Amino acid sequence: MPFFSGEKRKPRAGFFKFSCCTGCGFELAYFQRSLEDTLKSFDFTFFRLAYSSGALEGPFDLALVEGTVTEPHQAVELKRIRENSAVLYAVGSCAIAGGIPAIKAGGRELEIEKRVYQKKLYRLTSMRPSVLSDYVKVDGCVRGCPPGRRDLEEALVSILLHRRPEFIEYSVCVECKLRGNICLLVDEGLPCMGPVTNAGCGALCPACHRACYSCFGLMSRANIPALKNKFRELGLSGEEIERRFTLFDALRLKK
Amino acid sequence: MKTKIGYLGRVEGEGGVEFEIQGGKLRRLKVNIWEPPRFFEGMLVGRRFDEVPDIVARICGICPVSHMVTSIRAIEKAIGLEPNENMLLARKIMSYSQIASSHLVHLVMLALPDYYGKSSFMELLPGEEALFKKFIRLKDVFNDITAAFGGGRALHPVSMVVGGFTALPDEKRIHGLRSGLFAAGEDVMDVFKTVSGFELPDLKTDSEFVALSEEGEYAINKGRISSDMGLDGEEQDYGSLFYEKEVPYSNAKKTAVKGRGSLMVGALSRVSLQSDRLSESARKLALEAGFMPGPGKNKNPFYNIRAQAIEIVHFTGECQALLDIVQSRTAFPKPVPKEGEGSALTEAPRGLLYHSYIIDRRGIVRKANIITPTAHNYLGIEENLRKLIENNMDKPAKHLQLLAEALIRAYDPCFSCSVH
Amino acid sequence: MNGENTFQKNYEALISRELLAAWVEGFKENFRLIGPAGGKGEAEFREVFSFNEINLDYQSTMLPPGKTFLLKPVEEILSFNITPGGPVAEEPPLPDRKRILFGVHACDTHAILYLDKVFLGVFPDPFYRARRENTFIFSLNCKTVSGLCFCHLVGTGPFLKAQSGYDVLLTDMGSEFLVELKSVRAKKIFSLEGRPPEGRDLEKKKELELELLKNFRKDFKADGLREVFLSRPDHPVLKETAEGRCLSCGNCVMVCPTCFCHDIYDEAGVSLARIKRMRRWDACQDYFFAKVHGGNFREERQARLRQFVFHKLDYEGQFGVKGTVGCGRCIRWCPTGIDLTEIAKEMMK
Amino acid sequence: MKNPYVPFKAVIRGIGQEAGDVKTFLLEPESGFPPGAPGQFNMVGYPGVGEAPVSLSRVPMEDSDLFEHTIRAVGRVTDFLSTFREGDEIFLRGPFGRGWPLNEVKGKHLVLVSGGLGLAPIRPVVQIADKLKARRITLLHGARDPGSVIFKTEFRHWRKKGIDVELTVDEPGKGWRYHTGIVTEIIRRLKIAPAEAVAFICGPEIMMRFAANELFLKDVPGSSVYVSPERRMRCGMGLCGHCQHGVWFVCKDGPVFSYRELRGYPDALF
Ligand SMILES: Cc1cc2nc3c(=O)[nH]c(=O)nc-3n(C[C@H](O)[C@H](O)[C@H](O)COP(=O)(O)OP(=O)(O)OC[C@H]3O[C@@H](n4cnc5c(N)ncnc54)[C@H](O)[C@@H]3O)c2cc1C
Ligand code: SF4
Ligand code: SF4
Ligand code: SF4
Repeated sequence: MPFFSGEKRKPRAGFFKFSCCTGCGFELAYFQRSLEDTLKSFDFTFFRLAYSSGALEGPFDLALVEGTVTEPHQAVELKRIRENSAVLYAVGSCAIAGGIPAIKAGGRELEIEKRVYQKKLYRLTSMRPSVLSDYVKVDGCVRGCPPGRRDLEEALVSILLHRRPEFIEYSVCVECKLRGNICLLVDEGLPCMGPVTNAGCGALCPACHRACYSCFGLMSRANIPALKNKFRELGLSGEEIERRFTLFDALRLKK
Repeated sequence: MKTKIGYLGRVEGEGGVEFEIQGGKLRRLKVNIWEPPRFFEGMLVGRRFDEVPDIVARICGICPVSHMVTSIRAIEKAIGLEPNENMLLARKIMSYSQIASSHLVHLVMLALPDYYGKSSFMELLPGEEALFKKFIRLKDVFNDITAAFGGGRALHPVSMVVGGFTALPDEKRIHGLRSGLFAAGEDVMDVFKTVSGFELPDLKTDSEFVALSEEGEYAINKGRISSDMGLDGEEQDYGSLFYEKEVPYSNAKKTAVKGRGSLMVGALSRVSLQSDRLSESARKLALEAGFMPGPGKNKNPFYNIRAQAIEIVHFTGECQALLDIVQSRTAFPKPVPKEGEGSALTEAPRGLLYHSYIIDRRGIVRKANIITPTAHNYLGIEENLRKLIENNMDKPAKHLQLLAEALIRAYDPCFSCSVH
Repeated sequence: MNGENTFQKNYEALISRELLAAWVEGFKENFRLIGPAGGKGEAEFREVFSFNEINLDYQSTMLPPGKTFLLKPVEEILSFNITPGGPVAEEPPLPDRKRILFGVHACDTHAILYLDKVFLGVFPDPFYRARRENTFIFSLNCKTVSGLCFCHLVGTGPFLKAQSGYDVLLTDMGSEFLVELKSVRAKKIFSLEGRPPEGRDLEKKKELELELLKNFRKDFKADGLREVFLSRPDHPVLKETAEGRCLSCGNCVMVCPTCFCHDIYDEAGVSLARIKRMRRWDACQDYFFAKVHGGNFREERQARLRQFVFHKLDYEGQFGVKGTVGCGRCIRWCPTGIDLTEIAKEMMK
Repeated sequence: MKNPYVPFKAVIRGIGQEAGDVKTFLLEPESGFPPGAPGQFNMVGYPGVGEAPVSLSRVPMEDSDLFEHTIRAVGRVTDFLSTFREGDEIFLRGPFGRGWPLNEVKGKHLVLVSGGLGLAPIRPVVQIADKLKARRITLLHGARDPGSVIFKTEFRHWRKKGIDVELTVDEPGKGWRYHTGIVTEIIRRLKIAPAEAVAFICGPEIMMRFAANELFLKDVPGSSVYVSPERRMRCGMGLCGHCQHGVWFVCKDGPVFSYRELRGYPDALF
């Protein structure tokens, strides 16, 4: 059905947060450019950042979920959200790949926790960080930390238009070249993660003379060993290389 | 009567409040912050010093700049690196524009609906369409500034690193930002007028107002510790002036002034303690809005939102002045790892933020400690909430609940930060 | 012979650098000037506002001039206004700024001739065509070669041999520049003053080229690849290079001056007021490039790398010329230094 | 110069549910839309969604300029179109490509082999069968199961036209009266005089390969066997490069190729 023919009701959307910085929520509710259109085109029946009321139970035409799952109750809630949502997109590196909260999974976790809470760990119920797709079917990934503007818009538009989304799935290098940045990896030997990182940011870092640190996460089917080799040739130690690949993707690599 | 707000909406992060009134007495009161911990201080151990700003930015989605600047300064102290003047100017622009932006979110999106009796600012439409439009325009103006200096995005900026900035916007861009800011002047005043028009509930707090203070400047990115009760110290004295303790019902820790008690940090404390260093127009507005200079004044936490509105005016002017003098060139000292220890204090939008690191000779973090504004305010929030409820015991339950929520929001708490 | 043609016009002349500068500056009034600029790092083609900005000694640029300025990296090709009656197509205006693309090396000039075959063929692309028609190409014979250049092996350089398809050819002869007007339109609108070249000047030009030819490092047999390629499409060198080194990052094909592949996609803002149909350079090294419902024709990384190597070095049947012009960019800008000529050599062994 | 990316509109005049997720749309284009030939395709789509190549499953005839597209919902564009109703408008550009070599069939034994949705581009050939002057026409069609056979109601009519129709499915259900198994087995049993045969094959790539092989075993030359491969396409005009197969642009040099033209290039099953 053509989408302009007059919707009877606005799509109902829910925004949910697990363990994270709430940045994705802020990107949606504050930083993005088409905020006004977004808020007017959707009926956010659950969005704690913008509404103090709201029905957690749904039903939702669109559920956007940010954050890493680090506590058992979150997994339960996630499943409930899934059951009540027609479409569920994971938003941000935390929800998709583990992101920064998953760094913990790279070390000895209890030790890490003890560094923070010296006394008895009163309420602590934390578990190994995990991603949404470990528990439920995810219909799409809005990558980035914070999520990329283009993909975030794609997520929203896909609901308004009733069509499948097409999220960006190529390397940061492609965007980097579209911008005409001189390649830092080739020209200056900086350990840029661009070749294995999913695009969507617009190659921000190389454009400001900084090696990509992979905040959009690894792209699917990236040739990780090949870039590690390259970094070794540049003189990086094994530890330094490992750190680069575990900043936002500790889960994927620690299997 | 038992009141439980399991999940407080329109605040950053996850927390709730519970209280129980029995026989005209407040029996129990808890602000429980159940935002799940991510163990940042634990995760940072083993990472290299130059990764720290990017990691700590992710503590919070609304004040990443503050965490970055604070960690950068602490690390620069640890490795003995002096950034150049232009880098410091650019850093100020980042902080100032972010504070203005964060205040704007809080005032319009989070706090304002309380004063209209609504659950969301979206429900204010269509009546307040004009205000909404102004909000949209203003947020873009401030975010553009943070984004331009931050390498393309305001949220988790990329160009700000230990030592300085990997790139700064060119003259043309800076010029564009300046004109954007200039055009926003009127909108800023209108937001101020709207906010200062709210009738605020009565409450007198005993919390000590703590803020940084610096000769000749409205201190944000660095300064001495000062308070309205005479506290005075350097950054490195932080540990001897405050203490932190864990609470059984919450993932956040509570901080207090040693030997005294609760403290309040944030816009209200800053405006109260540094009123004479506000820009002229902001100072005038502050006086008009009822802010009195001097210790022991302005001690109503609800005033915090007015103070935020004043700060938006102040930082609009400050950003303009800085954009006039900041330069586009980027040469900055490249950091080299060195063994050392460093701590830094800055004023985040929500108040005093403390980062401290021990770094080994290879540049690896051995110990990290982060204490956030909301942790500083936590004890005071509970104390004042208790007071507020006791003062209004006669009010209907619904009203009491709304009042309680409004007070918590007035502090502009950030639970993600507080737990981290 | 009638009266006006008895006056011989100068179509070739030797002029000093100063005169060349003045000559080019003179065009600024009517043309946007785009040339290789910047020097300490990598030169890049961009709009310049004075002749002084142009770096006549540049070796290569990361992005090729033709592809960047004739087929823009990202471009709107159509838009739709959403009206109550449905979407209504609206054509974006065709570019009509007159431009000079100055200092295009021989290989890059050949690359433009290649793009012409793609975009001005059976289905001409209106945007490419408009830009092409409004762009005067001033080619520049190379002064230096890099270790990665192999134009000499594929007949595209280092001195430009093509006789048409561009407007002006410049050769740095040391103290002077040899300027040759090559197109009818150039002869019509540009006037040249200066010393007409004599026999010994043309002799010198030849010598310069011969001198330059000595500096090439690359050698592989560009002919006869066809049989090898088609008989051993699964040669181990492809698999080893793909798995061991290729990042599928797409840098090689993005910087390639003849890679013309692009994606077409729709951009719709949340307001749904207007939909823009866009195109942007695409990379066949990307996993999804050849994916269809039934499967992916280049599922393996090796297949994607092979497509790149074969398309550049073989597949002449497509447009009658090789897909490569020997500029060496894909080698230079591949993060792991994958070299298609080395792959070809290995396969020929 | 006219912008070739500007699509035409066409109104849906009828929708037939073929099987499961396959629908046939009867379309009336706005004036000026060129008629297509069997084997050609249009870029079909909708603004904001995109375009996808879809074969003509019926071509305009003298008496009407209506044509048909038979579409399986498998992705972004096709899913979207599958929700359209009669009276809705769709957008299309075309027709593109080189269709079936109809002038080569005169006096020959035309063997049409199709698998699944591959019958869609074959159907217009059947539609104009009487004009082809072929000596004989055989249509072999294979599908997964009886439920997924498309154009079910038309086979009877085709037989009446004198076409030999053989149907086969992989998984027969109750009441299936035709063959069981893959199409190649029927080809094996078919009587063919190799010099007189011309074959048009369309279906999944692996099926096309096996079917062609079977014909080669019967000594039909590669130059008489035509296939229509599927590739990703964005423009339909040989510009976007997505459909390249060896030296060919499937969109403009094809989609119909003789087997001989395709043989040898990697990245295909040929
Ligand atoms: C000449 C020709 C004629 C054709 N004729 C017909 C016809 O008559 N009828 C018909 O139904 N079809 C026909 N097709 C096939 C049809 O064009 C494709 O099925 C169509 O392109 C699908 O487009 P789409 O946008 O709906 O799907 P797309 O969204 O493009 O998806 C296609 C497939 O690729 C997968 N995919 C795409 N992108 C991604 C990604 N990023 N990640 C994971 N998976 C991905 C999808 O899951 C799906 O399986 C023809 C094709 C050609 C070349
Ligand atoms: S700078 Fe980084 S992202 Fe850009 S092309 Fe080079 S490797 Fe890729
Ligand atoms: S370049 Fe890399 S690190 Fe920088 S914003 Fe993009 S994905 Fe993130
Ligand atoms: S640039 Fe190199 S690594 Fe990247 S896709 Fe091309 S050949 Fe592979």
